[in-house]
Amino acid sequence: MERITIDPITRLEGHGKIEIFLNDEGNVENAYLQIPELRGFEQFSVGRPAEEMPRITNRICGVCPEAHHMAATKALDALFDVEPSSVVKKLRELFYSSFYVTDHTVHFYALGGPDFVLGPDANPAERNILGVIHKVGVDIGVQVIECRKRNHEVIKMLGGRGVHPVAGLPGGWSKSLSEEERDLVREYAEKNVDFALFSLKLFDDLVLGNQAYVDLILSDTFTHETYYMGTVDDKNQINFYDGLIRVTGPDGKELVKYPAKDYAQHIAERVEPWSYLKFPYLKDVGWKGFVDGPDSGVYCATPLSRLNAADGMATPKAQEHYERFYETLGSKKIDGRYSPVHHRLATHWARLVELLYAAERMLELAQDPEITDPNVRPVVTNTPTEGIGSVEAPRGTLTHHYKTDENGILTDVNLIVGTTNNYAPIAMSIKKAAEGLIKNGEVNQGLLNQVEMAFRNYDPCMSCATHSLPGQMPLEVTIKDKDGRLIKSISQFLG
Amino acid sequence: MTENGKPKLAMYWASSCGGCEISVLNIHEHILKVDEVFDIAFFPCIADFKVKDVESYPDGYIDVCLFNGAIRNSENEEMAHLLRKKSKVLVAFGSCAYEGSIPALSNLTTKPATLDTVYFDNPSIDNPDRVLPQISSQVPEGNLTLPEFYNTVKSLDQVVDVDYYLPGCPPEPEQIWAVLQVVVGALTEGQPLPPAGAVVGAGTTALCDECTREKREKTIERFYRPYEIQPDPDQCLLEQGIVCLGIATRSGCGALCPSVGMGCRGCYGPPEGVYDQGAKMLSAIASVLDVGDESMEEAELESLIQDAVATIADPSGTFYRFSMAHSILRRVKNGKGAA
Amino acid sequence: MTEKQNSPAGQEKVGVYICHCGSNIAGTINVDEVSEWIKGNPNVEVSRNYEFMCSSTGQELIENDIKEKGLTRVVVASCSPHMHEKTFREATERGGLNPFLFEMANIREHDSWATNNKEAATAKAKALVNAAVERVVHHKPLEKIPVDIDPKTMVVGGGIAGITAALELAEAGHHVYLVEREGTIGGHMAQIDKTFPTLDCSACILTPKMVDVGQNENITLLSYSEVESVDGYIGNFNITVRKKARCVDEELCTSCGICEEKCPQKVVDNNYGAGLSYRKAIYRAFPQAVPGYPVLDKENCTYFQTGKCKVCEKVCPTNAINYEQEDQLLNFNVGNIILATGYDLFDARKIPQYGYGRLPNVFSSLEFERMVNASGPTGGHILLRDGETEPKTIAIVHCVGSRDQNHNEYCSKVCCMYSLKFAHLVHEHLPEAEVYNYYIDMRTPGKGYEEFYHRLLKEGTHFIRGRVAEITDADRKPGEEGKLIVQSENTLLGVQQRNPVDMVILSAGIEARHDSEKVSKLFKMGCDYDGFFNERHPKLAPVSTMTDGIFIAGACQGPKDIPDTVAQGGAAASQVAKLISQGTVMMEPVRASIREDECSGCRICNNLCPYNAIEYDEEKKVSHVVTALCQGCGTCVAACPSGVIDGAHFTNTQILAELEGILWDMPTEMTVMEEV
Amino acid sequence: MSDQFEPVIVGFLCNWCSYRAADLAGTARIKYAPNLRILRVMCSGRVDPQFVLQALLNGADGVLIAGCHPGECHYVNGNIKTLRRFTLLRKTLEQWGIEPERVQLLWASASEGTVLAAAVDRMTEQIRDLGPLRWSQKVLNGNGAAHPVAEEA
Repeated sequence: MERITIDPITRLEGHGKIEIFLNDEGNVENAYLQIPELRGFEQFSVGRPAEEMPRITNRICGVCPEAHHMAATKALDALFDVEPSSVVKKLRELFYSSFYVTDHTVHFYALGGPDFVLGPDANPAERNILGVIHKVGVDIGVQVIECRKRNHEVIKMLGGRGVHPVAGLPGGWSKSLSEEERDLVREYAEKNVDFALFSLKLFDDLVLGNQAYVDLILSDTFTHETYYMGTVDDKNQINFYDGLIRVTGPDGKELVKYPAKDYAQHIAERVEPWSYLKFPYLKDVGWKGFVDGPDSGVYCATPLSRLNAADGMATPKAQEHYERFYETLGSKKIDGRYSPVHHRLATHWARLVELLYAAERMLELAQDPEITDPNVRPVVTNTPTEGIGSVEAPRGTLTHHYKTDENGILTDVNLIVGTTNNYAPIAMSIKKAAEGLIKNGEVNQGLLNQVEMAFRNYDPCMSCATHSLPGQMPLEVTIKDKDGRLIKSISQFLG
Repeated sequence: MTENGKPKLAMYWASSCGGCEISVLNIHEHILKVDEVFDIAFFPCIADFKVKDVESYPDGYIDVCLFNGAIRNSENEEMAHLLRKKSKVLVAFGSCAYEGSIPALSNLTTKPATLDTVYFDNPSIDNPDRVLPQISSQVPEGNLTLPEFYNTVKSLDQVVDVDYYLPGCPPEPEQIWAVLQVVVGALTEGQPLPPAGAVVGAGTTALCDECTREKREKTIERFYRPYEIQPDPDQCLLEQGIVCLGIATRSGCGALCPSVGMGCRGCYGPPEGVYDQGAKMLSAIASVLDVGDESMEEAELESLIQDAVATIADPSGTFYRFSMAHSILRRVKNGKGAA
Repeated sequence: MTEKQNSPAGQEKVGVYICHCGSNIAGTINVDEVSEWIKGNPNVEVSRNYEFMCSSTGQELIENDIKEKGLTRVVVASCSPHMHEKTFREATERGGLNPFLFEMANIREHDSWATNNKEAATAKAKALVNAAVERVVHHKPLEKIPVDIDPKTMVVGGGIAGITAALELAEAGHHVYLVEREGTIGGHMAQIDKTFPTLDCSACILTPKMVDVGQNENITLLSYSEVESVDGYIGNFNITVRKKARCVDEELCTSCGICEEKCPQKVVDNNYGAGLSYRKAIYRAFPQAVPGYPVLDKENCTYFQTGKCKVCEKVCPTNAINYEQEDQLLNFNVGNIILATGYDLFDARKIPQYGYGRLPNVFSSLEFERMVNASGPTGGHILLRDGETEPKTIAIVHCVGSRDQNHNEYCSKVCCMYSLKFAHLVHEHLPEAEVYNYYIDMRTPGKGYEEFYHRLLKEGTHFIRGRVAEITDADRKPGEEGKLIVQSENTLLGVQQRNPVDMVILSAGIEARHDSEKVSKLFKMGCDYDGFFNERHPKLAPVSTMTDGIFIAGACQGPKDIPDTVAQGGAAASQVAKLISQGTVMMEPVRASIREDECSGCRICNNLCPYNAIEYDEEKKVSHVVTALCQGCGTCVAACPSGVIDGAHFTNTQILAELEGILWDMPTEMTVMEEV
Repeated sequence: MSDQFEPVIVGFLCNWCSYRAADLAGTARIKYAPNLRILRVMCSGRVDPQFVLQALLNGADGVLIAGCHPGECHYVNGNIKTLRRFTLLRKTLEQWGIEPERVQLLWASASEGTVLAAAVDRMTEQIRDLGPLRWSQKVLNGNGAAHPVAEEA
């Protein structure tokens, strides 16, 4: 049997590796996405004081440390059984919204953007953020950099540090917001809203204006009918910071809606000998392997998933774009809800809708009169026992689960991180893309673009999942014959 | 130097979180300058290169390699050796490469304990056949391999020689930019580099030097967990009983954590004169523990001190939060650290 | 820190000298093997072994090698540095090297004398010698630190020891502050009637000296005073003394004694009078008290208790009485301190079976002293508690509270002699009376002491060898009615005896002052388990302490009789006089110092120093060490979290090099094996 | 010497009490285990915890810190600081799985040669029962040691 190794840089590179096996006809027999790294946070966090977890687990991922910091902080609220005051909640969500703006921006322009801005067939060497800048103009590049800059300034102001924030406390937050700071944050939030609208316009012009791209988005190669997960508020609208976890089916019907503390009743993780990363699936449906459809417990937790799992957006402008998103992609309203969009490449668009929501939400909070209340650090005296906290990380629902002794020293820690949710779907998308393109052993340059796009729309954060950088994997495909002799080698940069 | 006269820059992550790369991006507009001055020779996070390319380079082809991430598995170690061979200047970039950082908390436990917890004991696990990831495993279609997960996390200088250390988890962007400017100056205008083995992009004194909080004589009767107390906004946190590693941590970040009311956790590593950050921290705060005096009965004295020490939760995980791999003993004798 | 500490080969030229100490070392350690082996150390230039390194020829070996072979460092492996470090440092210096470029390996006390296992001893010697070599390579030349000596001295305690020391110094022309807790100086000796073995009158030899003290202008006598605080160090102590209010203006008082005479309030005199006599509420312990001013005892003064009386004020011809007088705090500097705080007498009540306090006719030795004293309560007559009956039979019990597992294990040294003195005094006052001395061993070391014992044997004292088990008034046999029965074993006859007597005298032992531990802390020096102050060396430095500039004399150091006490008072005085005449002392340069440019100003070290030698500079925001105050313990060095405090001669590098060297045989290279 | 395991114990003894106690033990010809190797420090308060860890890394099977009894410290209370540090160090070493018998604190005054000798004998036996520590070989066994890239990698 022939095999194709899609190996990030080579076997030595640490962070993700694809193996495609061809049958004797030279068609795809099977494909594996291997995650070759483990760091063991769930074990070495045991014995540590629980309150340190926001400052320990953010090191799981330097790309979205804010998400881990926040999930850990919420787990501490539950662990110590303290309800944060409303100002604390608002302060945290303000911080978190700012983070969302910068994170989604980076993905769209640096990671996802190149596919569309430069086109799937562009020269791989050009296919990076610098390429984008050259194409759309330096001023836009500067805007992107400015956007990151101002939001990281807010993150540092409220979280203490630009990367790996420290301010989270059980029931509280160590840093309050002064009036001067609020004025700055408000100004930045307004810029963010403008920037989000600008980005959506850019997507309109570059992608929706291009029939070839639209066809690509709607093509079967990039379609999977799975379950979708997302966090929603009491109106079933998307919320990143807090709410109930809602799962909807391929048909759009709600499967279940549960509080984070019940996660273990609904999620289970499988182990495969060929990967260090675990495969979560929906217990309520069951594991049927790497397949989609209503009978398979495989689910997806991405911007697209959140839109599909929700009834709408909590801010006006975002809601407009939400509706336009479904209308444009031909979704129908069934009893008041849009039927789900299954086209994976639409995730990029969904991400921009979320970008707008995050910016609007940030502005709302920055204008909140209560936001500058200095009382944000309560003294906590409760005896800790067990606590579960979750947030919507940009790359999926993130859950932290702690148990401690009476001194608050951790005895058990379980973490289900964003990208892990999507491990199975990503593997499936890769396989499908490969099947679509590899016929009778014929492999062409297009394969890599397709696989790459199938892969990247998830914005898979292997930092979160396995601790490498998000999806930015130079791919190399080597095709060997039965005797392992090299037939063909193609490579290009992924992301 | 290369044909176009631009110095070759490489940046690589081993067992890391990517925060170092993000911090590099956080030099914001300067990143364009970096792109202008350097020729990227290897930078998985922003450009397309393969280890094959690196292997094909002549030794010392790369002028500066910023290596971040700890040595967690066999792959990390092999990459470290390759990049050492190919680089003129190898920089241990960030706390992980310098001293193990958070991943090295793993040295307080063991490989078997880790595998058990991750793959067998978690509440959400579904692993009836007790499957564990294997270095080599058979699937119907063929054989799949994985790198070896080590029992002990190592710092970069424990597997190869390191020219410079750039501390911080992650290093602060201003410090990164300052160091890059020095490197550029050295490579382009032949300005002198710091002495080999130096810690760059940081101060030499302890963090208190940068901390604006008011410091008095230290007498501490007991310690408080950060949620047990509302600290005075202007006074030294340690004096208020909040464990702050600033006294035993190298300056350079600008005392960010204390400025938002949280004790320093020591991510910049020990100051110039100290090797084992944890031991020094331990020695210092135990010394100023203001309980017991020479007039007491030995038994009474001991129990009083016991009680006060008991208010320090998890000394190993706190004093060695970032420096475990680079501490004198490097790891625990067995898994007790996690118990 | 984990780097190899030993410096590169040949960087220093070290001479290593292994001492045989006769067979003390060579008998157990293979010195040839060790000196041969150490040649393998890259820094060793010369390695010899010699029979007695401390001999002049041994020292010449070192001097010559330094001169001829150009040694830069010296290591001697022999006895404890406490024995000969000074010797060899001087030899090193004579050779032309800084004396601190020397290191000593203790292979005698710590090795050859501690084991019979020759192989192990030799291996250990190698480790210790190698450690010394690795260490000495990192030694730095150091200069001793000169400190000026303030010629004034404080003597604490106005007993015979303190009086002697004070007078010796004062007569040599040096100023002395003599601090006495009681209203008068004199101490225990003033309570004694006669002194053994010469039987001369205690008062007759003591009071002239007391008067001298009172009159010597070089002596500032601070009676009824106690030391509050002691700061500083040798040559420069700062003292604070509390002068308690005696309610008498010393400027006006003429010591006429009328107030005492007219005072209506009688008080049992438990102190000087041993509870047998009375004093007044305003009183002098005894007529010859120095100073002569009385002390008003507020607890017993009618005016202070009831608000009425004021008799003393009325009768005082010079209006010296001042009820409002308050304690004064006096502050002064001295260069040296002599502690002569004396002893407490063992309280015989602690041994209930002897019945003291319960059986009226059981007397303490102090009570008896007062009784036989002509100026005492009975005018020198020996009477039973009823105050009229003369005892016909008297038992004197030695070793009360001494040589006793349950109380003090040590021998109080003076009890045998004063018990003999008592026996003699009984014979003198009551020729008819029978005297029985119960002793365990008769201890009479001292000039004329044994002769005195023989004299008592001739005087017909009955000596019974055996510890008294019990003293009871429960008669069992005829002849015991109304008597005190002394129950004991006669170990010479091997029989139990019941001996009915009229009077029993308990010869109580000597104990450290009840507050000696507090005092030793106040003066930052040690005291032993029994509470007696620790001398620097039991033989060679009996009146010095571990703290430079503080000396001890008399019974505060351990039980002593008067001649020894006086001798120590003189010895302490001459130690101080020596320092005063030197003018300056050179102090060990083992001191801490802070590299201020690297100090973060965290202030961890600030209050670690018991000598307050570390100061914080508010301007520079850094700390620094006041060298003269630093005693070199190194506690701050170990504590400094920035590692910017250096401990001279005990630097991290030196200690870690020594550590590396002492573990030379431990494999440290790591096995290169893949872990699984 | 017999084949039984002979522990190597490093002793940090204070100059004024414990070092003299060891001198006295020798002068009094008290025989005790030759397994203790003594370093002199002026005060037990000089013992930096780094020294203890370094001794263990360098191969010692145990470390003894000895000083004056509380209240008898030549430097008033240096030994109190030692006790505070030791208490915290022991708690830390426990987390590292290092048996408490391996690192001990002893009070021995200058007159307690017997106490010191007995303590050394006791500690030697305790560690003999625990077996060798020999950290770099037995615990680190290759971790942190640089070694060449495996060829086939």
